[in-house]
Amino acid sequence: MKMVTAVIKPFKLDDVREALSAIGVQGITVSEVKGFGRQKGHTELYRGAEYVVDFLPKTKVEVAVSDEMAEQTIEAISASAQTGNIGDGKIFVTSLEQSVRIRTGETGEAAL
Amino acid sequence: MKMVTAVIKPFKLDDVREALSAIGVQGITVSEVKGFGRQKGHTELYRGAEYVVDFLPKTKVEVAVSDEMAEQTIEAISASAQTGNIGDGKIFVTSLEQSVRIRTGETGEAAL
Amino acid sequence: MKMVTAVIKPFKLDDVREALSAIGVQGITVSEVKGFGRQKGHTELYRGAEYVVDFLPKTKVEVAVSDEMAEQTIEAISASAQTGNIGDGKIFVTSLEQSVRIRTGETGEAAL
Amino acid sequence: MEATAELSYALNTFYFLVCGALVMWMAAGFAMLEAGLVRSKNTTEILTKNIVLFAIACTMYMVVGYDIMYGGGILLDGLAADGVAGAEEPAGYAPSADFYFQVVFVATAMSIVSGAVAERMKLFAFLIFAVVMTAFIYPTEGGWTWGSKDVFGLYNLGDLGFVDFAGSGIVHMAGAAAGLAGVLAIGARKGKYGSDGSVNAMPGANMPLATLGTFILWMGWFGFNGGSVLATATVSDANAVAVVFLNTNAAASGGCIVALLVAKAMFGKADLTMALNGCLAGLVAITAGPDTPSPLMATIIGGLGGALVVGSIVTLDKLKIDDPVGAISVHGTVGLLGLLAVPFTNSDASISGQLIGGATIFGWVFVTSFVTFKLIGFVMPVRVSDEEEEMGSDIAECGLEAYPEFKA
Amino acid sequence: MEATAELSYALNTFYFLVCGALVMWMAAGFAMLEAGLVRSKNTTEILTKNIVLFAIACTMYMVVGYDIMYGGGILLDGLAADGVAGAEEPAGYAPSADFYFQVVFVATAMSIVSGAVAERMKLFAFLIFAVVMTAFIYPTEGGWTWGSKDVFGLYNLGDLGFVDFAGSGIVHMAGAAAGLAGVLAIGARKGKYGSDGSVNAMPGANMPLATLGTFILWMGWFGFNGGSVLATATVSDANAVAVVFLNTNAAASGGCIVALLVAKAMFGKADLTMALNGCLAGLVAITAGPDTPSPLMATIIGGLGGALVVGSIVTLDKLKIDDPVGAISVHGTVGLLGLLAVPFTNSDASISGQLIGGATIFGWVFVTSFVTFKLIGFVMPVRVSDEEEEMGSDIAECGLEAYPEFKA
Amino acid sequence: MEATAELSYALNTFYFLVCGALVMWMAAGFAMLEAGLVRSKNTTEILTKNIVLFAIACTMYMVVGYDIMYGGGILLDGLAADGVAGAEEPAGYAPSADFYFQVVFVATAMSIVSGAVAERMKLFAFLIFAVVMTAFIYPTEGGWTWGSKDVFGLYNLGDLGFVDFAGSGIVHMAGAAAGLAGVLAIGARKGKYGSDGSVNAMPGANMPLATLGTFILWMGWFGFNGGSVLATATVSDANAVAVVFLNTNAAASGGCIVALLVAKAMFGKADLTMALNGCLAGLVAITAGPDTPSPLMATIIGGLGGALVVGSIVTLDKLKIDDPVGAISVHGTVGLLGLLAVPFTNSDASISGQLIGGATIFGWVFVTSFVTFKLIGFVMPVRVSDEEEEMGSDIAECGLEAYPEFKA
Ligand SMILES: Nc1ncnc2c1ncn2[C@@H]1O[C@H](COP(=O)(O)OP(=O)(O)O)[C@@H](O)[C@H]1O
Ligand SMILES: Nc1ncnc2c1ncn2[C@@H]1O[C@H](COP(=O)(O)OP(=O)(O)O)[C@@H](O)[C@H]1O
Ligand SMILES: Nc1ncnc2c1ncn2[C@@H]1O[C@H](COP(=O)(O)OP(=O)(O)O)[C@@H](O)[C@H]1O
Repeated sequence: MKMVTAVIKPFKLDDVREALSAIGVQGITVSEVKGFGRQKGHTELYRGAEYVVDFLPKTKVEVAVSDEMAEQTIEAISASAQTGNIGDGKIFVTSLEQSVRIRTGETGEAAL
Repeated sequence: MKMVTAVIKPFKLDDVREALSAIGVQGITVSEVKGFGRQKGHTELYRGAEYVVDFLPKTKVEVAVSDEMAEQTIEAISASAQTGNIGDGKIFVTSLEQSVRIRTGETGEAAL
Repeated sequence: MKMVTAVIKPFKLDDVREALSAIGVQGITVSEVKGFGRQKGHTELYRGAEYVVDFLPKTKVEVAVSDEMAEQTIEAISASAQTGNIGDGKIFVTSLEQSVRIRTGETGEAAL
Repeated sequence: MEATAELSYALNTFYFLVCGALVMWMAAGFAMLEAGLVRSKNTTEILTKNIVLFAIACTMYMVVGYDIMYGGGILLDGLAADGVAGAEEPAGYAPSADFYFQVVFVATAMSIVSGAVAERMKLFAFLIFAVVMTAFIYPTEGGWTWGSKDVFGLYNLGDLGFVDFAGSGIVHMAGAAAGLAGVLAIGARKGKYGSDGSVNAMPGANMPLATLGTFILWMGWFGFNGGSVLATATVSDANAVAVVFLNTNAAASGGCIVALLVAKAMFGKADLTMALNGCLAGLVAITAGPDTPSPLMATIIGGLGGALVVGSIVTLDKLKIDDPVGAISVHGTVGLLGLLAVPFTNSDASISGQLIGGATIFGWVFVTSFVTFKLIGFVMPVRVSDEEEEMGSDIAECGLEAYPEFKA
Repeated sequence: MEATAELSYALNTFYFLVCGALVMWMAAGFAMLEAGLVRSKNTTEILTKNIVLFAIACTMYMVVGYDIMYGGGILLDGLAADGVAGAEEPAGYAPSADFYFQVVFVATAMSIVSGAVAERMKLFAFLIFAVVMTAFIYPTEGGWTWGSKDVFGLYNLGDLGFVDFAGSGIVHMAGAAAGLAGVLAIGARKGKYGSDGSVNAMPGANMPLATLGTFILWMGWFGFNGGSVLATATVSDANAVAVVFLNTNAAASGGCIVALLVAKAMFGKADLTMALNGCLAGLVAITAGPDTPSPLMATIIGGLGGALVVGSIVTLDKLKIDDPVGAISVHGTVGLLGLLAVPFTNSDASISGQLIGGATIFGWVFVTSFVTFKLIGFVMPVRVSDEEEEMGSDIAECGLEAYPEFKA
Repeated sequence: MEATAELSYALNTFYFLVCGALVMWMAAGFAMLEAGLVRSKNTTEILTKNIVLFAIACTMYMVVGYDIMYGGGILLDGLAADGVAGAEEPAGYAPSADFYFQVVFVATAMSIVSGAVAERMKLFAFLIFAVVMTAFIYPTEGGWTWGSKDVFGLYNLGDLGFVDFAGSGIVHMAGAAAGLAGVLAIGARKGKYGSDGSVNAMPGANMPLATLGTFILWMGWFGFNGGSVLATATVSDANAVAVVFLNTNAAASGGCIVALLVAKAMFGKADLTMALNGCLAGLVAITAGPDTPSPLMATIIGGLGGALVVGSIVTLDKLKIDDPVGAISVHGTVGLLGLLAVPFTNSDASISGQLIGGATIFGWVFVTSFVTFKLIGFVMPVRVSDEEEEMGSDIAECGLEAYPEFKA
């Protein structure tokens, strides 16, 4: 199994969720993160003093999928999260050794 | 070493923490996430307009443990986080190549 | 490639970001987490009733790097996040199988 | 002047000032209500609009507005040189107090607009509109009504049996007409209406603020209606003021309860924002005639307002008229109801007079406002860009988030 | 009526209306205080309760409450047909102003209840209780005290030396008694008390709101106590009103300082919520007799209230009486203190009279409230389900979170 | 006393009490403004400071302050035994009302200090400073000015042509002088100024609160300036009060608009916090002479204040004088402007008199405050430790976060 983690632009979340549902992904976990990358933050002025808002708001999407589904998942996210502008984000894939559904105790792909 | 990541119902956090302490886990890292899965969100009405609250609040617990402890850890989380109802969450296990305690520079299992 | 994940004290974030920039890291993803470890929380009193604030605020920093950069990255984080006091945090390293830059579709180290 | 006349003058003046301070306080109410009902990314900007529009209203009404409406001279120079009343004939109260009481009404009308166009209208375009509205549009129709002037020299509303005690139409519906013009000129918020006809909820970010704003408005309204008796130093005036306070309170209560129940029946939930709008609807409904109904009648008029406002909000959404805080419904739809309710308890008013008056006010304000929005649009953008709208106008226009620390 | 009598009537009426508006403003204070001291998941619901209970109180007191307490007729029809006083004999002020001033007191008593039962009582069950409390329970005991009626035809509290100037007992302790009945009828919040006897803190979500609420209450209390002189148009009345303002302020200050110091001594921290409760305790403590003490004495009475409230809050928690905002301690325990303090500075009052009066009020309100809660319980659930409590009553009852965007 | 004199006495007293209640309300304004402009980790503590300093001011001014400033005896025992005026000679209003009106001014001066030293001064050290300031420092200079006493027996400010109608200098600049002394005694917040001369922005956590605070202050200022006419029961007094209300409002409006525009020109953004400071600057600027200017002139004076405050805030930051809420600029820099503006519209005032008066007040308050801060420093820490500052004074001093649930 694979854990596919994507860091995307927040307003793309709905599109990504729909794209993943469309290919049969049944669960995802989402969190709010801040990203620092090529896309630069903006400078704000507060009472005359400048400050740089370095980190931009991003959304992290984590999806555990079977090995076969991994490629499709990556493509679905790529396609749905893309705007073509800097800061679209990244997808990271790691190997998932085990997964458990707490409710039933099922393990492996059955638990996804 | 293994990184055990569990997505659980928020109100189960205290139980999980106690179960982990009981088996000797010394550290955990927790974050607030939103989950989308078989358990469906609810529909709200605001000034006559419906909106679906798709994502449900969940808590993510990350625990780095030695290989020997991994199975016990999974069991402790499973047992303590279970309500038997849909949405109880998942446990994901990945392999951990290295760990470092920043304060001392210790590495490996000594750092956990 | 490696995914280097560090849990650090929040006020060290700027130092860590600068240290990482200095060695050429181009992107990082940051989130707010709560940590439970050897460093103990504090007890608060509210209207005469005690309550323990168990979890301490920590910041999680995730950096995807090439295999060659991994060691350097760990050292940079260790050095910049250290205060020598308990609760300085941990660094965890996992293997990263794939990475994709959503904007361009580049993969592997080119995507970092 | 003899001692009792002096005292009467002093008491009336003090009464005006206290009532005026309460109406000024309504500006804070609108600011809090609107700040609570927009999304957090547009909060700093709506706060900025609210406090600056108040400042603009006070300034422009002093410069020309009061003169257009009641005379008194540009920059109030018709008031005696020291800024107070000439003493030739014993006036009933200080002219400065009258100005002070009138000026806060202008600001109220203008505050209504900011809510309707919230979350998408450019800050400076809005402020320019505020200049025109408070210097010219409102004073003109105010002159036709409270100023007793003929409408374009054609007809006189007072003669036709138009009665609007404290301004359901003159202030509230006028504000709503301008707001409606703004909404039609700049369109709905992005994403509010789906192409499939769906209406997307965009919940307000801060319910305690919205509730606080409503309580402030409720309190301030005692000054708004109570001060509109225009004198209090005799038994009959004092009685009238007391009745107005009582009825104002009763109508707000009626509006609150009915709106809560109607919303519960329609949506299955006790929708706080509808209850808040219900309070305000009750207040708007009674404002045209708080002096004549019995307490029960006032409660019922308020209750009708509360029922109407819920229906109006839902209906405007069906028509894709996007009003984030419900200002057009509360002040416009219910403002008209308020006008039409007067003849039932006050024989000085006629249904036809109320209809003609309402149409005159609405037509004038709507048309001039719409033209003004369009004219401003030739000079500068009146609407934020798509990107700014997504990012929020706080960052885009004010460079400052309302709650910079709470965003994850 | 001669000119000075007219002016006196007008000034008294205006004074009543201003004081009444200040008391009305206390409703906002309670709403903010309670919204700040509950957890955020129960905030929308407590706001809804607070604004709707105010509306209900105003309506029910008009329908029958005022008549039960003072006469005047169902729906106030005993006031002259135009809603104002009959003119046969020169009254001292407008009857409508008197009603307006009285009605906001009812709402105050009712606001106290919402805090005590916060975070677990069902919204509609609460609102039905509000109907009974404001139409019947409060007016009945108000009739025995300020209305000078015999208690069930048996004894007369005034004759026994009972003095409660502005309502430490009649309003505040009455509200607390109903709140206590509610708490006993529906129990503590889930998780508040551990099976091992531990008390779990449930910190309020928003300290600025709680502080704002306290400032609002402090301000409104000038109307509450100051208006209770009931006239201001003579030198002696004016002096009395001024003394009451001064002493009210002094007592609040004393309560604040002492509560802060006591909390610091007991808990080692400067507990803001205790300082806030201390202000309110000082205000409640002086309310039964703000006209007679010296400024120093008023400060001391307030300070005693501030000390007592801290002890009372801790003690109630030991008794597992769960009162999220401290309403029972602030208004009940300290309300009784206020009654007992009167004889020390006012010879019209006797300790026995105060005790009998306090017991009468408490007994009546507690018993009737408890019965009412139970009766409502036969018809509908009075307490949210476990699941609703976990989820928060905002979602469960109002379908709307108070801060929908800030939750992670 | 004859009937009209009684009525005049009563009306004046009531006017004082209403104005005093409005000034008391300013305490809430300062609390909200400061709570909105600090970072959330220091919010509970600043709220605690604000409400407790008000309580301390009221208590200490009663104990000795009023006596130092105007006589009247320790603990006000010079007021007749029943706490009200002796009746031998007909005073114009109730002495207790005078005290009540004066006491809230002390609290205003003290509130200014809390903002300047926010986010780093220890709570109890601050409260001890509040005791000294309100018992001694402020009453002494208040005695030299409004109390007409000679300055150390050397010269009399009134004789030199010093005029400060409602306290631009006596209250506002005095508060700012104490605040400046505090800032110099305890230093800037950690991280505010980089070693490279950079100024780091530390955005306030809650813009709606800051805006609400400003609206509250604006409203309360009508009492502050309006009440300072000191009587209202004649035609000329009533006119004066009305003019003061009008001009106060005009100046706030001018300050708001100009500050917004200046900030926009300087920073390219519509900086809400500057607009808010601009309103307050307009109010401070007019406070020394709201009775004499024309409405236009008042707007201009306010506008000058609004421009000056933006420049002052930026300049103080360059000088590394760290004032989180801009209190020193709003009340100090602009307070001086207010004093200097008086001679242009009021021939009773002279530039030299204003300068000497301003210097006297500033010198006295600054020096005594600085010494007091240092003396307190011998007994207890006046500044939080580095660790406490990092953690936030809410946890460190109050054991309670302002928004315990919203932190991730
Ligand atoms: N090496 C990295 N490790 C972890 N996260 C990264 C890394 N590089 C980029 N990111 C995340 O991806 C986001 C987008 O990256 P950025 O360089 O701004 O643009 P792009 O995705 O177009 O290359 C960043 O804000 C950050 O959250
Ligand atoms: N494939 C997945 N990848 C990542 N997270 C998942 C996945 N499936 C479920 N989750 C997480 O687990 C939570 C619970 O899953 P859900 O399907 O609702 O119920 P259950 O755990 O009973 O199967 C989800 O809300 C989501 O956060
Ligand atoms: N085994 C672990 N798994 C996951 N996170 C851990 C683990 N141990 C510690 N942490 C994280 O590291 C933080 C610091 O650890 P702690 O034991 O307090 O101090 P130190 O880093 O000095 O050993 C914790 O707050 C927690 O977030």
